[in-house]
Amino acid sequence: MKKYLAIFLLLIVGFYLIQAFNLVPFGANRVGNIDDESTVGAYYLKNTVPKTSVANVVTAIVVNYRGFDTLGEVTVLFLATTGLGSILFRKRKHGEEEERVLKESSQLVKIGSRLLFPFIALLGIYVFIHGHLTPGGGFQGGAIIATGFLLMLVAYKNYKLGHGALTWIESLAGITFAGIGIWGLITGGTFLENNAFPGLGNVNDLISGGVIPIIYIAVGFKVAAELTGVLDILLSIKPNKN
Amino acid sequence: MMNTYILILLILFGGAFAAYFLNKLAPILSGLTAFAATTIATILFYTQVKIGSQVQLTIGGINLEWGINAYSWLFSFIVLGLGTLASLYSIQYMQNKERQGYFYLNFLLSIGAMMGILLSHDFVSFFIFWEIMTWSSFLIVIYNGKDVKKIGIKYMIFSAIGAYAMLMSIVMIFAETKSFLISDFINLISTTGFSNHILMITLLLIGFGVKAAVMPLHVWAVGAYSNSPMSYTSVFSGALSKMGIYGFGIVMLAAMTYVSPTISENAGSGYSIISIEVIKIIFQWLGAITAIMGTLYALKQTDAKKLLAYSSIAQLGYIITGIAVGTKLAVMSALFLAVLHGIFKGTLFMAVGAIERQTGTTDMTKISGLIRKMPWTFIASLMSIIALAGIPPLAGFVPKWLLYEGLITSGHYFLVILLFFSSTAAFLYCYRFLFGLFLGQEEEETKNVKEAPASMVIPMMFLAGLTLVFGTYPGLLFKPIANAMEFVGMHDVTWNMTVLSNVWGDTVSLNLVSIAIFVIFISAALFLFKGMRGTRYVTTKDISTSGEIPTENENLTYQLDFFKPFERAVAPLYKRTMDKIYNAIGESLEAVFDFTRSIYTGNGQTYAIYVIVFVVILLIFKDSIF
Amino acid sequence: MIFYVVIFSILALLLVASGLYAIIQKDLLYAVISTGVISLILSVMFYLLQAPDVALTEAAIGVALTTVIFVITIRNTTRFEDENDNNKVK
Amino acid sequence: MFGDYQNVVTMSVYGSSIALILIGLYGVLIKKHLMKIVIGLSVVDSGVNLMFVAVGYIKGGTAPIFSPSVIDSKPLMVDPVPQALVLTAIVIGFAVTAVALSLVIRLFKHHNTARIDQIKSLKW
Amino acid sequence: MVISPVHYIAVPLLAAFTIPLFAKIHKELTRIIPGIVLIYLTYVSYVLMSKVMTTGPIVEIIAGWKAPWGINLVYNGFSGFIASLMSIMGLLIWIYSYKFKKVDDEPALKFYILFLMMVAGSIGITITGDVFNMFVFLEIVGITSYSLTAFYRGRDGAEAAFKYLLIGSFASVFLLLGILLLYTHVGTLNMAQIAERMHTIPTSVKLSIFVMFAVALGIEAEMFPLNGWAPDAYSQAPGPVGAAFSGIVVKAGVYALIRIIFTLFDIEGSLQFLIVMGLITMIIAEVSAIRQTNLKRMLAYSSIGQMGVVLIGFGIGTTEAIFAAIFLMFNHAIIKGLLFLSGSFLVYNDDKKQIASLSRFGKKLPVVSFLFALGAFAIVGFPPFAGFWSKLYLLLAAADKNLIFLIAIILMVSVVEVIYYLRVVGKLYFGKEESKIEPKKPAFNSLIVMLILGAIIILVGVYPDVITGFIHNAADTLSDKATYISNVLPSL
Repeated sequence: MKKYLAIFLLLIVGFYLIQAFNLVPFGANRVGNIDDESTVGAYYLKNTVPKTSVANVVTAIVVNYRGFDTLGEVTVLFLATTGLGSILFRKRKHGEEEERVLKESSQLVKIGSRLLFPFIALLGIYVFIHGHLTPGGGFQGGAIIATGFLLMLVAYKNYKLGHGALTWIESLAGITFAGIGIWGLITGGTFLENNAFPGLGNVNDLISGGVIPIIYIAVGFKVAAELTGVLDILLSIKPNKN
Repeated sequence: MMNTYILILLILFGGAFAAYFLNKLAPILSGLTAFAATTIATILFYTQVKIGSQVQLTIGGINLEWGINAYSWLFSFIVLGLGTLASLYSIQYMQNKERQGYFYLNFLLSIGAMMGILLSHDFVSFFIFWEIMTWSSFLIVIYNGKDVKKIGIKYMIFSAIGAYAMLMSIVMIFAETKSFLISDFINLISTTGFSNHILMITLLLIGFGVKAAVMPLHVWAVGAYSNSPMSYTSVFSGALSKMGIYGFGIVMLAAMTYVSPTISENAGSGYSIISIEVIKIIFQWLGAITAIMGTLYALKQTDAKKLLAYSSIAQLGYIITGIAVGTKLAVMSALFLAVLHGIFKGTLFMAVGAIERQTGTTDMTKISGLIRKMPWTFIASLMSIIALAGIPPLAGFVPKWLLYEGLITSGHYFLVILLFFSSTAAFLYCYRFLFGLFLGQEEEETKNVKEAPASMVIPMMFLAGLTLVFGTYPGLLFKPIANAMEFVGMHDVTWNMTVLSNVWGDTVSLNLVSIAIFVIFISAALFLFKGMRGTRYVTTKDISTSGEIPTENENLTYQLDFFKPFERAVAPLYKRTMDKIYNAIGESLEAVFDFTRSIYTGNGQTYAIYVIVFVVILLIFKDSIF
Repeated sequence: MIFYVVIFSILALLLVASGLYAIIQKDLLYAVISTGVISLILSVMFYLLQAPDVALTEAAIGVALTTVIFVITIRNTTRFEDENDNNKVK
Repeated sequence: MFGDYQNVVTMSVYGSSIALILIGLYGVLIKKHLMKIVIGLSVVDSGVNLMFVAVGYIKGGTAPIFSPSVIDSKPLMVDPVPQALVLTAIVIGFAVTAVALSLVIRLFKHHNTARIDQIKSLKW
Repeated sequence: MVISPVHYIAVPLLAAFTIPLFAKIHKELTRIIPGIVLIYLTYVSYVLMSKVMTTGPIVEIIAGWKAPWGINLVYNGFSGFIASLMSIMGLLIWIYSYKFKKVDDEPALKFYILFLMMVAGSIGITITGDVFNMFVFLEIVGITSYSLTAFYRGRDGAEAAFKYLLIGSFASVFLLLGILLLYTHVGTLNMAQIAERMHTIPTSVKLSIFVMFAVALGIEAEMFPLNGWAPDAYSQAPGPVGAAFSGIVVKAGVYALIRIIFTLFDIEGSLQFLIVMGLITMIIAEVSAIRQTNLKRMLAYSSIGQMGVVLIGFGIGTTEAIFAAIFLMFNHAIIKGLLFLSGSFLVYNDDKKQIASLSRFGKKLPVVSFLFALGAFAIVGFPPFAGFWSKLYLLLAAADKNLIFLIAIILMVSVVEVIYYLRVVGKLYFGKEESKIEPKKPAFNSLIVMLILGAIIILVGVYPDVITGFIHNAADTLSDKATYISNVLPSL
């Protein structure tokens, strides 16, 4: 009964969603003439290269135009890790070692993971260093690095994550991001203003775009650290023994 | 002038907090503080304040006006007089009781709030003080901690209903006049007619009616009166309920009498069926019914406190009827009774309080024969009871005479019959009160009872003396009453210092009456005291039963089932229907309310379905909703 | 460009199918893997819709990490939606 | 770009994203198991993300990246804003999912069941 | 460095990121730093509010991009007032909870970070001028709220948090869809520009978008059929968090809803919609509270009911009504804050938080009981306490629009409110038998906070003019849409 009611309700919702999106034809050009700057999309497409020297417009938006959102988003991840820590916290008995309750992996997996890990990490770093030039960036790179750590965590039963190092990375990355923002304020500009370097460099150079790559690298480290932290917390839970 | 008003309120409110904190040092200090505060306030008020002075204030963008006029001046007698005497009385009464700081805090707060009500010329400060008065009295009602739910919460519910009705009316008035001044409201009524504003007036009357314990809104009163400490009940019943009368008077008298005759009462309004006459008639009858019911219930009580509480309700009924009738004589009698009721009911509650303090109970079946133990209390009670019953020479006679005359001259014969019936019945409980407590045989338990301390007796005797004074020289009160009536628009009220007259030319010279009765009384007393020398005192245990041992079922005391035959006659009236109706309404409402919260099933998914249902409803009806 | 049309239709069908599977399947492990499949298809679609950044993100976060934390949770709770099935396994 | 098949593509992109949203909501509303509810939420999120990207797509547009090969030709590009927004949304969705799962674990440890209709100690 | 609205966000964020490092130096720093930040935010509020009152609204752009190209923060009379209120409440609640947990416990470190970010996120919702940015802040508040609700392990916090998360996810889904639809039609995310271009959207789509926004933000504002999560979350969260929910988080939700309705959309019926929804919310919530045996749950229902009244006030729509509604928001933050803070001491040692268990606590905890009674008197609107004035102004505004029926219902519901609050007060002082539960004596810092709140209640009650100037300014700002647009987009 409840099932059919739900289906009925959802069909109505679906009908109205379709009705609403029916007026938004797929593939139509809603950005408008780029030179008009009538929409923000047009403005970004027109001005990103001349004004920020960043080739990847999405990166420019994420890190610079809407950098405030990204700061908030990084904070959400940070808070999720923190919240996870408090939700799943349990008092360790005195002298109890921190351990993940996983089955021991085979030697093959272990060696494979160890071999793979540096490459994964390198890939991640590459992705976020080139975030302003090619697709990808801090989130993607950070997530990739986190997968590398995941591999290690799963393969090695007692893989020690340097908690201190994790905290340091996490905090320093966060401080870098927020600090660059505040630097903009201190130098008389606005929060997160791209004015730390005298020039923005040439488009498509590795060193270009002012602080944008730096922020994205910070975001990358931060995301990697947070995601690894989440995985670590979740993997350290003791499963039920019933 | 401004300073005086604020000073008076500051003394009372500040005294309240001082009393609260001084209690920590020594309980007696808070009592003394209360007495000092009320005394100073009274002296200040009567020496510094002149009728007609006003001050303007602005708080929160609202213009307030405080002032005193002849009408509120009249009511200030009860508030300040009774307040001062009751605080003096409290010092000893409250001795050794717990939480004195709490008591005096609220005691002074309510006195201050009542003064505030009298000072207010605008509805906002009126309402503020009204609410302060309400919650401070509520806090005293629950002071004992007995029956908080049944009595305290009931009182608060009714008060809240009344207060919010009043608040609703106030905002409606403001929407119409753009002013909070009471005078502007009266102007509005007088320029546009009464019946166009029937809703706001009804709401105001409900608000005042609750405090004045008018018939369907009276159910809180008995519990609240009898549950608070007696030293406060004297103020509660004597003065606080008069605030209801005060407001009632403003609406009924000022609004009615100012209506200019040129306005057609039925002009252009949807409410035209209900005219001013209908409201008047409704309240006349409500008042009369309140009087009868109050009296009948009073008869049945075995607890002196409850008896007095019901009697208070009955007396308030007289007052309401008098005001609602609205002729000069009726109004005069009502205002006279309002002041007088404060005096004698204050005394009686104090007397009961004294008995309670000395014997530990107020149950009339348990104590009797206190006349020898507590003679002063007896005398005060006797005088007040005589006043209450309306027998000359004490003051109670005056308003009764005036009221009957007012009713007869304005043609309300049936009301006269009703009220006459009720005041006759009132004799019964008056007698019972006196007899049950003071006369009759002495009980073993009350052997060691002593008279109350002087600080309790003095206020009682003072008030009892006032009934005699006003009974002999009613003109002392007629003067301010006439001024007050002048203020509310009833001009040319004639009065005489000592003579009551009626339209048929009969006159009663109260001087002569009282002198005559006084002489008779004194000689009778002398005779009794002389004659009593030779009598033998019997105790309740000293019974001769012709050899038969009485069973428990046999009624050996007068106090129990005293008026059984009479009760049987009026039994149908005793069913407490109002109370039952309210309880039923309250319970069923609560059950419905309780059912409502089962919406929150505790299942998160159900909440999610609510969200989707809400979305669907909004989406489907979006064109008609928005 | 019939090629794209066919690809899109197939991807859409797969998407809906794996969505339904994820909801209907009683074995939570399969359901979770099915959500991983959704993310995978999604990331292909994103790529086809000229959103390589989003595609990368979805691939890294949606396919890998989300699925993993789901699996970890299953390890810590129950594997089957029905309580009875859980007992059977044990 | 798609010629006569425009409708088919529209249907498959919009249709599948709305279908995902509805399927996910169905799971959230009907399935009793907490895990299933969280799975449903993540399916809904996927649908919304797809919708974002689909709406930003422009026929014949390229990815909004001015790589050296296209920087001078200034080709038509798809709207970059929804893509940027969806990046944020994906990460936030992950964070919420992680918190939800941790709550599921705790609820399971506390009640020893993961059925939402049996976890209602708070009601009325 | 000139103090500007972005400090509200930047400083707490920076602090939150650094706290884990400072924790390595000394554990105590984890709770001191949030306090310092909150003190600083209060100072920022003071500076900025005095600026706003003299020179008018402050619009700050972020990252050097002018609106509508970048994100901007709008600090005007209304948002500034709410943000200041939030920062002050945040500071007070932080002082209150200073000794909340021993810092040696690991979650205690997280508590203060989460709390700080909850306050910062709520302020962010209030001052942002961009719809998507609002979504991000809403998620910050959401995540912190879920975690804080589930903070205690002994209670059913996880259950409450899960329900909250479930409904909160609905909110984010609908908000995202709404933002997306809005963006496709107007091509911008800046609130002022959206408002300006709103008339270009076809009506039926506009309504659909509005429905999505209204539902999403209605969930945060605890509108009736959307508020199932609220009583659970309030009652299971730690005491100070409950106070923060009613004093800070809900305010952010209501603010967002109001900002959307008043500034973004120009739909005629939306105000009536607010009145009706507010009315239903109020009635259902207050009525549900009457036989509640759990003190915190009762307070939660009362809180929802008050939010309903706030919505009614905004729905009436005149400047006077908006003034009354904002006043009510202020009063509610302070009074309900006091009630939650004192109430959580009263039921501290009762796991089930039963009202019955605080029988005769008036003797054991005199000051706390007194403050609770004061709060109860104030919230039901007894003069001379703060709650009276907002109620009076609201009724006056309603009467001005001739909404007699509405006034009658509000007052009838107030009677219900009187009943259940006074029951508790009666229980507190005159319960039948003394409760066997030993109360927890309040710590000095908690006591100070409650006393400050009590003093504010009395001060505002006796002399409301201390606050009405700000509120008048706020009400004027909200009702003036054109000025908002021209402040943000001066060139247009």
